[in-house]
Amino acid sequence: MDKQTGLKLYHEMVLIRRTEEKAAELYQQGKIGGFLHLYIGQEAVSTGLISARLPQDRVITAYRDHGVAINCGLPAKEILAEMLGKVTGVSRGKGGSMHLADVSKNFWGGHAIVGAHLPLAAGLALGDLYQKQDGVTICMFGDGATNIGYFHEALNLSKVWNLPVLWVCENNQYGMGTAVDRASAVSQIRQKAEGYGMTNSRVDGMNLVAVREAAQKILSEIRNGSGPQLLEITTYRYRGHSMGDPERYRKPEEIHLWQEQDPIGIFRRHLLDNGLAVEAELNAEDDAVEEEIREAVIFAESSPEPQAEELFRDIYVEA
Amino acid sequence: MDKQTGLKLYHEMVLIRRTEEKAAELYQQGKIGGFLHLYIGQEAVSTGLISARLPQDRVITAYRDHGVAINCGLPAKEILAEMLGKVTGVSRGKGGSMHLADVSKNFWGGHAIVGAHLPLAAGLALGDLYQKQDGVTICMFGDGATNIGYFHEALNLSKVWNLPVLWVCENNQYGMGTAVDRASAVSQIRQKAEGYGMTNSRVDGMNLVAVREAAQKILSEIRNGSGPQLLEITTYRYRGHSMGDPERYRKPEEIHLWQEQDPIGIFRRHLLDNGLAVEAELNAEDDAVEEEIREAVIFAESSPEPQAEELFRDIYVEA
Amino acid sequence: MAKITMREAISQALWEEMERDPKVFILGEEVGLWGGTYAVTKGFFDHFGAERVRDTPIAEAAIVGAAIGAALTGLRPVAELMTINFAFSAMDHIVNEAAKLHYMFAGQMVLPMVIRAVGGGGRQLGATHSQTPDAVFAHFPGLKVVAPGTPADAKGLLKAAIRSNDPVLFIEHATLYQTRGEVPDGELIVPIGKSKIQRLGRDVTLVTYSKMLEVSMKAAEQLAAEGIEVEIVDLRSLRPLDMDPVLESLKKTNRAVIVEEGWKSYGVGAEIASRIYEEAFDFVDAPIKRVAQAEVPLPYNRTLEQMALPNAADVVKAVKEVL
Amino acid sequence: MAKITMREAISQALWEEMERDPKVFILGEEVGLWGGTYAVTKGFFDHFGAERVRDTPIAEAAIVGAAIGAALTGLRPVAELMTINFAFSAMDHIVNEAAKLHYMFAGQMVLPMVIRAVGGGGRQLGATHSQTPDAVFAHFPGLKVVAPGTPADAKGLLKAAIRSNDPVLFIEHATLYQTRGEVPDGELIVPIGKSKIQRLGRDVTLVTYSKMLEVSMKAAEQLAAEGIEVEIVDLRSLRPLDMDPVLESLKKTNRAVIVEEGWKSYGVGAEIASRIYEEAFDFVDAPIKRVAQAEVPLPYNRTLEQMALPNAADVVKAVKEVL
Ligand SMILES: Cc1ncc(C[n+]2csc(CCOP(=O)(O)OP(=O)(O)O)c2C)c(N)n1
Ligand SMILES: Cc1ncc(C[n+]2csc(CCOP(=O)(O)OP(=O)(O)O)c2C)c(N)n1
Ligand SMILES: [Mg+2]
Ligand SMILES: [Mg+2]
Repeated sequence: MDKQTGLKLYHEMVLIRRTEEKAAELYQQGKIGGFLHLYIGQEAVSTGLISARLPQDRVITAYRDHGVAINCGLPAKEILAEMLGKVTGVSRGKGGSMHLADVSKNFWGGHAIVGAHLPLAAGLALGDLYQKQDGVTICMFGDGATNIGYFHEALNLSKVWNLPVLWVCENNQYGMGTAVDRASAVSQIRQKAEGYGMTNSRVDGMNLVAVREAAQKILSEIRNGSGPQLLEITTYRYRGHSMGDPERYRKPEEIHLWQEQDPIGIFRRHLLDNGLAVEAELNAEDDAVEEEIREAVIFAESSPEPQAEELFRDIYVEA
Repeated sequence: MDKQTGLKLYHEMVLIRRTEEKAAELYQQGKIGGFLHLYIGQEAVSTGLISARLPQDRVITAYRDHGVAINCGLPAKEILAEMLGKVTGVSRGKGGSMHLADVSKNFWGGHAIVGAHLPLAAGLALGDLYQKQDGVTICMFGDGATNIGYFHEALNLSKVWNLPVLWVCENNQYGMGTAVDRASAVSQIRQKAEGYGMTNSRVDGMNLVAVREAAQKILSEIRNGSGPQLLEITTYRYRGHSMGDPERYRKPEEIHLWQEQDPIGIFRRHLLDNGLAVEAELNAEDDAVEEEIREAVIFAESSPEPQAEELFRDIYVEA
Repeated sequence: MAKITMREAISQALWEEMERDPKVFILGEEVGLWGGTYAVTKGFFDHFGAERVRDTPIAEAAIVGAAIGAALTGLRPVAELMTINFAFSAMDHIVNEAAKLHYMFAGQMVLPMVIRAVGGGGRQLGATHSQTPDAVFAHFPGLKVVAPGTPADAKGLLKAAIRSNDPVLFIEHATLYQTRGEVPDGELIVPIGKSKIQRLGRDVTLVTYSKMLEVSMKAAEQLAAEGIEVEIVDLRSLRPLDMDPVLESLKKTNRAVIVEEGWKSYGVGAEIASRIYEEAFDFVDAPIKRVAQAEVPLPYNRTLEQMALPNAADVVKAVKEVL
Repeated sequence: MAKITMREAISQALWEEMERDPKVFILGEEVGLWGGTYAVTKGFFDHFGAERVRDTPIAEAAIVGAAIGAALTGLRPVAELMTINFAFSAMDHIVNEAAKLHYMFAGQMVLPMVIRAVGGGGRQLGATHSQTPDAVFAHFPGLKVVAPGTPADAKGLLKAAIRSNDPVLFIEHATLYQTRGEVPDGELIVPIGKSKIQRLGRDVTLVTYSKMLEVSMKAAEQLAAEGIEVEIVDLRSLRPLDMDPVLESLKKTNRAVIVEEGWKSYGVGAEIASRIYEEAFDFVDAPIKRVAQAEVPLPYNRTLEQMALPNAADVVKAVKEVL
C-alpha cells in the first residue's frame, strides 16, 4: 500500500465513523426517521474490501449500507440528504437510509429484505458473464442472512453457473439480538460454502490491511475464472442493531473488548508504524473529515424536500 | 432379517411395482387425471427405510408418494381409489395421487410443492421434542428439492434446535429432466449436510438390505439424541418424471444399465441366497400381490365419487 | 375494565393463553431474548423459558413451516413474523400449505396455529417495510384473516385465534401499539368472523378495520361537529367476512364509504363495495367511495409518505362526497 | 393471417424477440433440454444454446432474483416460473424487489424483465397446482400484470412485455395452450394496458380475461341463440387496468357481468365492479354479477373441480339474472 492509498482509506474510515455518529445525532433530533443501522465498528470491512475492487466490479449490500456507500464514492452529503429525505439525496429521499445506491458508481444498493439481494447479485454477475465483461459482483450480507433460503439458492446457482461473484459475509456476531450460534448450525459462516463445494476463506475484519489483501487476491482469482467464492469477514458493531435496540443480548464488557481492537485505531497505528503517515497528516485527515461532515449536514439540512409530484414519479418507466 | 420380514418386504416392493404399473394403465385409460409420478425403480428406498421405523416415527414425503404410502400401511385399494378421485380414497378423492396421507398411520403426506414439506418436517419433529416423545420424523425428498431455499432453512433449523429428524434425499439422478450436476453445486447430495455440520451418509438405494441397515442405525442414533442427520439414498426412476415425459434428457441405455440392478431382483436374490425364502414362496407373494391389485382395482373402480357436498367440506374445522 | 394499550392487550392474550395451555408456544425472530421487536413478548422468555418462547433464525418459510408441522402434532404454535412484509418470504407456506392441508387431505390434518404479523405504513420505513397487503392474504380460502382495531378486540380475537383449530393470520398495526382502549377484565374471547358497529350514526356507513378505525373515528368526530353522523362498522375479520352489520347499516344510511390503509386496486374496499351492491343494490343512493393508499410503493420521505396514506381529511372529504 | 395455437403464438413471440435482440434470454426450470414443461420453448435450446436458454435449479426465488439482477445490467430476461403456483415461492422477489426497485431508488434502477407463469385450474392437479391468483399480483404498484385470452394477444402482448422496460408478470393459462386463433403475420405488438372489445353486443357487458374469455364467448353464443347479445370486454392487462372500454360498453348496455376464474372474494371482479359503480353509477340498471371460482382450495376429483370452476352455464345464468 502506498502512502496516498493509506491516507485515502484512513480518510474513508474516519468519514464513515463520523457520518454515522452524525446520523445518530440527527436521528435523535428527529430529523432522520425509519430505521437507522449504523456501521460503527465495521469500517475496516467495507473500506478494505471496496478498496480492492475495480470500477467494473458491482457492489450490492443490505440495509447497513452507509459505510459501503461512502467507500463506493457516494458523497457523504448526498447520503445524509437521503437520510433526511431530501430530494438531493442519492435516491431523492424516496429510499432512506436503507436504500442508498448510485448505479453510475456501480453501487447497486442497499436492500432491506434480509438475504433477498443475494439472488439479485447472482443476476448482476450473470449480466457480466453473459455480456463477457470482466467485472466481479461483490455481494455483502450479514451472518443472520446466511440462514434464509435466498442465501442457499443464490450460492448454489452461482456455483452451478460459475458466476463471477464474491460472496462476503460480514459476521458481526449477531443478527439483531441473536448470536450466530443461536441461529446458525455452524459458527464459522465460511463452512456453509462447503455445502456448495465453494472456495472459502475467513479474515479479521478489524484489520483493514488483512481485508484488503484477502479481497485483492480473491477478486483476481474470480476475475480469472475461479468461479464464485465466499469470504467471511469477522467484525463487530459497536452500536445497537438499529436505533432503539434494548441490547439485552450482550454485555458492555463484550463491546469494550472489541473496542480495544478498533479498526480505525489499528489502521492508524499501521500507517504510523510502517512510515506511511505521520501523526500530523492523520490529524489533518481527521480535520478534513470534520469539515466535510459539517458541510454535508448543512447541505442536507438546507436541501429542499421532494415536491409532491415526486410521489407519482418512477413507479414505471413507461406509464 | 428374519424370514417373515423378508417376505413381507418383498411383498411390499412387488406391491408397489404392480400398483404403479396399474396406475400407469389407469392413467392411460383416462381414469386417473392430473400428474402421476411413478415410483418404479425406487422401491427399495422407501421399503428399506420405512421397514426401519417404529410406529411413533412420523413420515412425510413429496408427491412421488405411492410407494411410501404402501410401506406405511395404506391399503393399495384406498390408494388407487384416491387416484381415481373416489370418496373411498385416503383423502376422499380431494387430494389425488400427489396427496396421499393417513395420519393415523403417522404418514403425513404427499406434498406437491417441491421442498415445502421440509420445514413441516422440522415442525413435526419439534412437536415430538416439545412433547418429550421419542419419535423420529423421517422426511423424504428428491435431489432436485435440495436446491430450493426451504431445504436450507429446514436443515439449519433442525440442527440449531437439535430436532429428531432424519432427512432422506432420494437421489434418483434427475429433478424432472435436470441431471443432478446441472442443478446442484455438488453431485453428492450428502455433502450439503457439511454446511450445517450435520452427520451424513450415503447408501445404495437399489439394495433394500443396505438401506434398511443404514436407516436402523441412524434412526436409533437420532432417537438417542444424535440430532438430525442426512441420509442420501442413490436410486433411479425407470419411468418418466410423470406421465407424458418426453425423456429427451437421458438415453435408453442409461435406463437399461440401472435396470440391471433392479431392486426387486436384487432383494429376491438376497432372500434366495441367504435361505430366507424359496422360489415357490416368492412366487406365492407375486400371486398374492396380483390378487390384491385385482381386488384393489375393482374396489377403486366401483367406489362412488364424492357427493357434491364434499366440495364445501373441510375448508375449515370451524366454519 | 382497564384502559391499556394495544401492545399490552396482545401481550396479555398471549400470556394468558400460554399460562392456560402448555401446548401454546411462540416462535419467531427476536421473540425471546430481545423481548419481541415491538416488545410484545417482553418478559416471556424469562417466564416461560426458551422451549416455549423460541427464537428462530431469519428464515420465514421455516418459521411458518415449522409452525404448521408442530400444529399437526397437536401443539398450538403462535408464529411471529417480524412484519407482514416478510410474510412474502413465507407466502408459499401460508397460502399453499397452511391454507390448504386441511381441505386437501379431507380433514385429516388439523392446523391450530396462529401467524402474527405486524403491518402498516407511516413510520418512514420505505417501500418494502410499510405494506398493508391484507387483501392479498384474505383472498385464500382455508386461511382466516383477522385485523383488530381496538385493544379489546385485539385481546379477544387473539385468544380466539389461539384456541381456533384453523390457521389464522393475525395482523397487527405498528402504529396502533400505543393506542389505548378499555379492555374488560378477566376472560375475553371475541369470535372470529364478526364485524362490529363501533360508532352509531344515521347519515353514512363507514366500513373500515385496523388502523383505519382510528382514522375513521377521528373523521367521524370532525363530521359530527358539522352535524354529519357516520356509522362505523369495523370488519375485524377479513376472512370469514361478516357483511351483515355492514348491510344493515347501509340499509339505514343508504350511503357508504370504505376506508382501508392498503392500495385501492384489488384491495379490501373493492370486495366490500361489490358485496354491498350485490346484496343491497336498491339501497345505495350514491356511488360508494373507497378511501385507500395512493398506488405507489411507499416512499421514505415523511411528507410524501403521509400524502400517500389515507387520513381523516380524506375520509371527511369522501363522506361529504357521498352525501 | 395464420390460425395457430396459443402455445405456438407464445413460442413465436419468444423466438422472434430472441432473434431480434441478443439481450433477450430465457431462464427457468426445464426451459432448455426438456423443451419447456408445456413445450413452449421446444427447440430453443438447440437453436439458441445453453447460454440463452438457461435451465435452472428448482429455486424460484433465485430465478426471479437472478432475472432482476440481470435486468439491472441491461439484459432482458424472460424468467419462466413453471406454474404461477410456484410464484409464491418467489413472492418476495416479485412484489418486494421487482415491483419496488425502480421507485425506491428514484428511477436509477430499470428492470426490463418478464416473468412468465402458467396458471389456472381444470386439470385435476389439486389445490396447490391449480390456482388463478392473478388479483393478488395485480395488487402491487410497480408491477405490470398481463393475461391474454387469444393467441394474437398472447403473441403481441408478450412481445410488448419483452420490449417493456418495466417488470411484467405474464400469466398464461394451461388449458388455453391448444386454443387456436388468427394471428396476423409479421411484426405484432399489442400494447400493455389496453382492454379490448372481443364481441359486440347491446344487452349486457361481460367483462373477463384469459381462459374465461373462451368460456364467455361460448356463453355468448348460447345467449345469442336466445336473442340476448352480450358485449365482451377482454381486460388483457390487470395492471395497468384500462376501464375505458368497459365503461363505454356499460353505458350502452347498463348491465354487467364479470367473469373470472379465480376466487370471488378479493378477486378481479371486485375491482372491476367497484370501478364501474364509481365511474358510471347512474348507468348501472341492475346489480353487477360476479361469476368466479367457488371459495375452496380446488379438489382433485374431476367432478368436484368442475363444479368449483366457472363455466358457460354459470355465465349464462348470471347474464339472465342481470337482465
Ligand atoms: C426477510 C426478513 N426477515 C426479517 C427482517 C428483519 N431484520 C432486519 S435486519 C435483521 C438482522 C439481520 O442480521 P445480519 O444478517 O447478521 O445483519 P446485521 O444487521 O448484523 O448487519 C432482521 C431480522 C428482514 N428485514 N427481512
Ligand atoms: C416449488 C416448486 N417448483 C417446481 C415444481 C415443479 N416440479 C415438480 S417435481 C419437480 C422435480 C423435482 O425433482 P426431485 O426433487 O429430484 O424429485 P423426483 O421427482 O426426482 O422424485 C419439479 C421441478 C414444484 N412442484 N414446486
Ligand atoms: Mg450480523
Ligand atoms: Mg430426483
